[in-house]
Amino acid sequence: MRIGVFICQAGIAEAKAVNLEAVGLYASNLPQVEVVEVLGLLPKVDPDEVAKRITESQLDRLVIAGDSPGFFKPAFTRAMSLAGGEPDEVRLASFRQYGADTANSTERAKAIVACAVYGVPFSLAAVPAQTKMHPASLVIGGGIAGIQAALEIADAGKRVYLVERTGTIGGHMAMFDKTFPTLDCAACILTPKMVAVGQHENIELMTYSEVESITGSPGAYKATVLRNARRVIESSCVACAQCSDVCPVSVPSEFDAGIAKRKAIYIPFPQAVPNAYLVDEASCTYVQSNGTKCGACAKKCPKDCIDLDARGDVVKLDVGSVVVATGYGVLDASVIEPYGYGVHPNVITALEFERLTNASGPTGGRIVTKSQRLNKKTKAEEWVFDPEGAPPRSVAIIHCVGSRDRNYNPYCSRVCCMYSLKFAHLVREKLPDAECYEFYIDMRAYGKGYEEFFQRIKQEGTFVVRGRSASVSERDGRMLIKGEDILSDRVLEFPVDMVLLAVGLTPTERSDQIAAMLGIPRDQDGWFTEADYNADPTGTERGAVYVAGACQGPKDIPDTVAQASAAAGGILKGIVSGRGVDSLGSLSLEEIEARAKTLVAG
Amino acid sequence: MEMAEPRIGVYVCNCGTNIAKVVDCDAVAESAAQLPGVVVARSYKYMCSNPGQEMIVQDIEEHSLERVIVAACSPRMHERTFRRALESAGLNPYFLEMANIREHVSWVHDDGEEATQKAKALVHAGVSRVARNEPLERMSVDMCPNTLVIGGGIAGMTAALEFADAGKKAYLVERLDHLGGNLARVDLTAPYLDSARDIITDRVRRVTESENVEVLLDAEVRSLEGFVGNFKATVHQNGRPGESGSDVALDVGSVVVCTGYKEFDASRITHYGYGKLPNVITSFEFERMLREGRVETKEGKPPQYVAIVHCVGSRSEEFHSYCSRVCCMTAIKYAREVKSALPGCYVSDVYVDMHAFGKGMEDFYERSSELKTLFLMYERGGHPVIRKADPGDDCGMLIQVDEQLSGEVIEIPADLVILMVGMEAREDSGDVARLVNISRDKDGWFIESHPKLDPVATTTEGIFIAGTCAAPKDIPDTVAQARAAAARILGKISVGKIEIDAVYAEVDEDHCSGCRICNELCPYVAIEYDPETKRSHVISALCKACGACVAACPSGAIKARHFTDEQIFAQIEGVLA
Amino acid sequence: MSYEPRIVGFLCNWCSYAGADLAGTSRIHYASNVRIIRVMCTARVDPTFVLKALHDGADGVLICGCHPGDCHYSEGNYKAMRRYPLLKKLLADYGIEDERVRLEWVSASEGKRFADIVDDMTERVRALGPSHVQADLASDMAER
Amino acid sequence: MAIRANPKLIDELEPYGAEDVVKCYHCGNCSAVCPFSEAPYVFPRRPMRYLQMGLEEKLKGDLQPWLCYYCGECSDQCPREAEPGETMMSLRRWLTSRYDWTGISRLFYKSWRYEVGAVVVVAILTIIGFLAFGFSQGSIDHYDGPNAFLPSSSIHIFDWTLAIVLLALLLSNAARMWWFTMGRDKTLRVSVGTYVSRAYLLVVHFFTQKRYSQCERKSPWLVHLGLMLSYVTMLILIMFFLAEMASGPGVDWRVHVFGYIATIGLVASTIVFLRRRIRKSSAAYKHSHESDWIFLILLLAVALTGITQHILHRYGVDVAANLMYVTHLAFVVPMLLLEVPFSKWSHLAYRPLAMYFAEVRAAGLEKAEREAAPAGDLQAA
Repeated sequence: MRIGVFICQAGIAEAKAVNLEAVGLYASNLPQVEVVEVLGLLPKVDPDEVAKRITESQLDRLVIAGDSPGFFKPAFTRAMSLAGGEPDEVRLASFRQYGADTANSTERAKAIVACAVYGVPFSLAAVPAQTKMHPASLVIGGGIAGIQAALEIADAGKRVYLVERTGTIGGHMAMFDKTFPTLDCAACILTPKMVAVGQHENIELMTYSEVESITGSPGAYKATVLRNARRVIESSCVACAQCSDVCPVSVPSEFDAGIAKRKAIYIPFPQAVPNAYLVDEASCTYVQSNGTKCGACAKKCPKDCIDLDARGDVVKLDVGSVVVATGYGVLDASVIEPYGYGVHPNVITALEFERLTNASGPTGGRIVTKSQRLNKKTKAEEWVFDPEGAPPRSVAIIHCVGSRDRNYNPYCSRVCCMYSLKFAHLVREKLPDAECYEFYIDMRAYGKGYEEFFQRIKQEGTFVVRGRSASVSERDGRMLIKGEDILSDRVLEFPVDMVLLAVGLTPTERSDQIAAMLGIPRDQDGWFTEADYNADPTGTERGAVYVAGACQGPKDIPDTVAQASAAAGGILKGIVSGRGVDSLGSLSLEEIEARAKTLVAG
Repeated sequence: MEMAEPRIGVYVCNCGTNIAKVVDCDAVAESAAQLPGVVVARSYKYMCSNPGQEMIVQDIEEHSLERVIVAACSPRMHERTFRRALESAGLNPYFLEMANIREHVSWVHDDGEEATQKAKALVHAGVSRVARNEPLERMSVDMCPNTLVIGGGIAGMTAALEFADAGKKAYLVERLDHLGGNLARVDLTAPYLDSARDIITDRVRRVTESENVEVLLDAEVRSLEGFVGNFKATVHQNGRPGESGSDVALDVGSVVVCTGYKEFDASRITHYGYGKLPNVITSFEFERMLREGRVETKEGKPPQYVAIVHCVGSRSEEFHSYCSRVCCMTAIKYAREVKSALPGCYVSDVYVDMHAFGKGMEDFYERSSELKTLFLMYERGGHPVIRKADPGDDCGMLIQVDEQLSGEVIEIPADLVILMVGMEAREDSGDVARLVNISRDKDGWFIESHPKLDPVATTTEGIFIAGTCAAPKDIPDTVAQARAAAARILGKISVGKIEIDAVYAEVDEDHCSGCRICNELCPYVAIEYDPETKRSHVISALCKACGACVAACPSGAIKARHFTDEQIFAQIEGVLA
Repeated sequence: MSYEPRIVGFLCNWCSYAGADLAGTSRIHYASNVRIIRVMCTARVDPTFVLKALHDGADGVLICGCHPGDCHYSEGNYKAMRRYPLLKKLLADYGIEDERVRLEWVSASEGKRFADIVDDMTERVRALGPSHVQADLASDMAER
Repeated sequence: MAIRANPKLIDELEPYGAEDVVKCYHCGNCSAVCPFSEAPYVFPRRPMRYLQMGLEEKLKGDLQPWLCYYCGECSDQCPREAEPGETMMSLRRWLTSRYDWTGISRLFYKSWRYEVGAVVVVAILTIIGFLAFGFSQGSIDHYDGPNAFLPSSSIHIFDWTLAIVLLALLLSNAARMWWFTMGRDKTLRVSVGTYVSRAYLLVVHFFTQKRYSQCERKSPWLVHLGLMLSYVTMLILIMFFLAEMASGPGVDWRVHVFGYIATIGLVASTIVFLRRRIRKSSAAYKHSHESDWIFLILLLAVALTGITQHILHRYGVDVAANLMYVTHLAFVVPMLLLEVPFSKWSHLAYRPLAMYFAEVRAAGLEKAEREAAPAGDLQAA
């Protein structure tokens, strides 16, 4: 067999580090390789010329190597058929697909090329050695992904450490009101799972904690977890709220997306798990004053379970596998000047609206516009959501806020279209007389029952306007929204009472540290990179380390849950068989090439 | 009828002052002491605290209590705690009743008098109910470690391999004589244009080489009996032409259904002229062209103009109302591939909404527009119309589009038209559903037990669905689902048993008239009708104890354990006493 | 002292009971007239429960379940919904006022809603005055 | 009847500077931020769409590219970096080449080599011509007076002939423009009255460019206005007061006071524009087409040679002055002969015309609408 290797880069963000010349040189020394051409970045591949090349050197297999060689494959396949060769013998050596965007990318690239030359899928040849598998697992992140993964493993009778940065599990989903497209309430379906986690004998829940470091090797990791001082004894707190009643400090509540206040000693929300209070040292007078001031809560607590002087401590865990389920952050809408978030009172973000419309939110689920009131402390006028405030007569929802936009996030955030439609439904349901407008570019209703939901929303009388609205300004107290109505070819400019920004998802600010800590790569947008986009969407470059949910890329709840279970599955098969596999990085080029050889033989 | 009142202990928790500051706990305890059967009644600061639980355990021994009432917070918070306490004292945990006098009383009422009255009533209810509580034992059935996977596509093979890697047996049943499913017909995958062939080769090879996977090609599941953990499946394997097939009997604990989808039949849409115009082809036909490296018209010429039409059979009132989820990206992929195979070719892409929602997709979309792909938007429901070109034209066909972004009705030239045919449920999905006892939605897709939090399980315990048989899906999501399903099953396998909650429904066959009303009612098909005895009975392993059947049984033959009529009647009497 | 109606409440375990708990944790105050009995699902609420309650002297009966579509058992609340009208007809025949028996949907996040429903129902039933069922029963007894 | 889309047009427009238009995914942001975009002229998205789809006739009949002053707001905010502003600019170039019936303009825009080549050729011919003329009838060491090398009287005649030629070209192109955008549109019914009543706009827009002032940043407008007015002043001086200008060495302040101011304006504004283009200071100056450079450089060369020639003459260095005069003309002639009808300069004529036509058109549409039913609002839509 005579083989030709063509190296061409498509310029896909990753896999830049690969030294193409070196790979080319290596390829030329592989058996049966007759031709090696390094064509470089985005070459113009002319099928006819390649066909000539094939006939000249009587090639019967072509290997296209590069970050995404598929981008050029059709040209080569055509060339092959023009030259009367076997089109099936055009093989791909994709650096990106098989993770040549990591440490020694060139070596990996060589291995990938070798496999393609031998005509063996890399994934089949590059199987790392087996390792012993410690039966306990670590789940990082207590959102729905983390909860699902933890329960999945724990229900199998295996030990799980669930580490959550905040004071409660539940993540973003706990903040939501309804979930699209079925509109069942998030709390109804989530809280039972949270309680299950809290009461599960196989789950050790570590809230208000952070994973500091992970050492060791696949199957035998050592995790160091920093347990921040909660300053309230979890086991004995009965969540009676007497402490927070006497706490003089009040700061914006994270759980309420800042539209309501909480105390310095607080419980994130009534159904929090663990159902215990915690002290936010950043705002606690006692802590800030090094114990010289306040301390009212400790005195008040009927169970004396508040220890304001408590210190955080560090625990070391032995685990076999890790699930990263750290979720997402949201883009700071104020960076998009034209929308005037933070400038105009009634321009609010999606999360703020979730809390506003949530029955357990600050307004008890009444959708109201902000009203002005005097802050007694600062003596300044401030805009707040008052349960008795005036409901909006018209609401505009702007899609793709910071998404699909080269100036902010180039990617699509996947969930905004649907939750925006959900918002429209909630507005129309609670305020039947209110007008509701959706400004969108493409309505991405792709999931099961989504398209039907979209049609239903339109029938409910929500006006959908194709065209991303450009700006929001203020005119006599109302929000003046301006945008092109593409389908009727005109620029609309009209006042509404409230503007909802469907803000896009971003990687969490800690994701770079986590990636570094675990040695898993991130893509150009900062999302964790999976082992193989298609074949292994939850595995990673590192053995026995899995990603699940939105930390791998924006995702809705069903897809997140499926991924979480999938990740758990990866772990369970390791524990059940007692054998895990080492990291891909542990394999040497020689090993992979050798295995590829044997596979061809076999 | 009179029954001997068991010895009952009542414990009223003050929860510090949470309950006590409104409810007069001592008074509640005293009044409880007067109730029939109550031998001890105490009020204590924190029942949940260790001393509190200790107190209960001691009393059980000293006063040989048989039943316990704890009046405290919501059972959702501490029922487990106190049940454990009872168990540690050797008492059946179901002899515990809790009266929720915190969340439902002290925290919601301020009038001490009323609150105390209500608390008393709730405690009374507890007392009279608990007297009728029965000792319940948690049962468990064995879990057969083998799994049946129906469908040899990417989903099925992935699932099977999960079991194999875990060292567990999987039977992979494929209707056709080869594995790979629809993905085997694809050349490259969107959005990174990875080789589908490599994915399949890898899977097929590992499946066939694994000793833990038994592949049954050219075979169909004929019957499935039993319930979770203990299914008996009969698989019919067709013999080679001439030979008669053979039936294989399999014992499996669970079933993963991965029967996939079939593509929409484009000839159903007349104005696209599929089947009449030779150069109007479907996406799968185009995939073949790509695989063979012959992107050309029927006349054998490379096309100068290629047009791609989206949403063929999808997002339409006449055909399928749903979105097929993968076509947009596949279309973009084609645009890209055409430009690669035929650099001089002009590609127009006729779409409705561009669903580039996943990782790497928006970027892929943008790159393809940089390749001068002409994107034309038509209105949902307003189909483009394809016709033969006029003699003078430099193209074979003309597509008329009411183009939304320009508001113009335009005609675009085309020599080759690719119809992005959507996914639809396979015609035999109904049979499969009946076979494994799961339900389908209006479009024929299998229904998951919960669309969000349980996307791979079904309402039938032990039966799981993965991939495109549940709804259109791309490869990563399919693979994730297949693994999710496997995870569920591996979990049960590793436990080895299936714990059955002690709370479930029972049919008293002496009273059952065999009317079968309950059979239809049960959402978990947990009630079986036995034609011999002409009686129905509940498969406890499947029952989730909702009690729908109990309330519906005309002859009162069904009993909800731990929620019997007597118990609830007693509770009613209690609250009203 | 004014007349205080006695109302029996049947709450489903998954949504409404949790909702009532939330009312508690959120310290939302409401009338103390409802006595709550927990059932797994509104589908378990046998019409005889309602009759029993009324027979034993309840002035009203409140049944709360998950919102349609939210049922933990996917369709239990629909079964309750179908049963309810028949029950109401029956009660009407007995001459029991319509407002004494009520079916409501309360989700786990609707503590406030639960409180409002209880208050509202209490007022309505109070307005109706005591249920005549027991009186009737007594007179029936006397006649025999 | 459906219009035929032409996927190839996009290729044809690339040399005119419309490379990025393909990226546009039609979010409509540009049309909404554009200060000039208002019914019935909603742009730049719509013209971009026509371009993507290759609706050549629609584009030819479109006035909107001329209504854009390229303030760059749209390009700054475009989520796909599709450069709407630059696309409109390219369209203006393309339209110029379409209005021009000679086809010369098309050549110039397709490749800068043609334009530069043409400039050089014309320049050389000019030099030869004037030297020959000069030597034939005057003496190189006389700038003015009876046997001047290039007597103002003859130059005056030359200027006017040139002017007439140019005017003819411009008018014929303008006529084509009118036909494409107004005349051939059967649906459009506009009375001569409307044309007449709106005619004043032509003058207003030409001399004030008041629409340009609606951009957020005012400086481009001011500089552009400065350049334009200086240019016009110079033109008038040359066309009507050439004798006064040429006579020397004494300075005739009645005309020169204008001359000096105009010169300063001309040089200053040209330099400002050049600097901005070099520094790519804002969206509008990011992409400079060759034609932009050629125009500015010619302009500057004309001004500078003019100044030197003037100084030399004033100081009585007549030989040098004469030679410099020829050089000056070597720049002036191509500048006028090529730029005015075929390239960048022509927008000075087309833009005010477009505004005028646009107003007339709008008036026509309005009338038509008033006759028809009033348009439904969004609710109805």
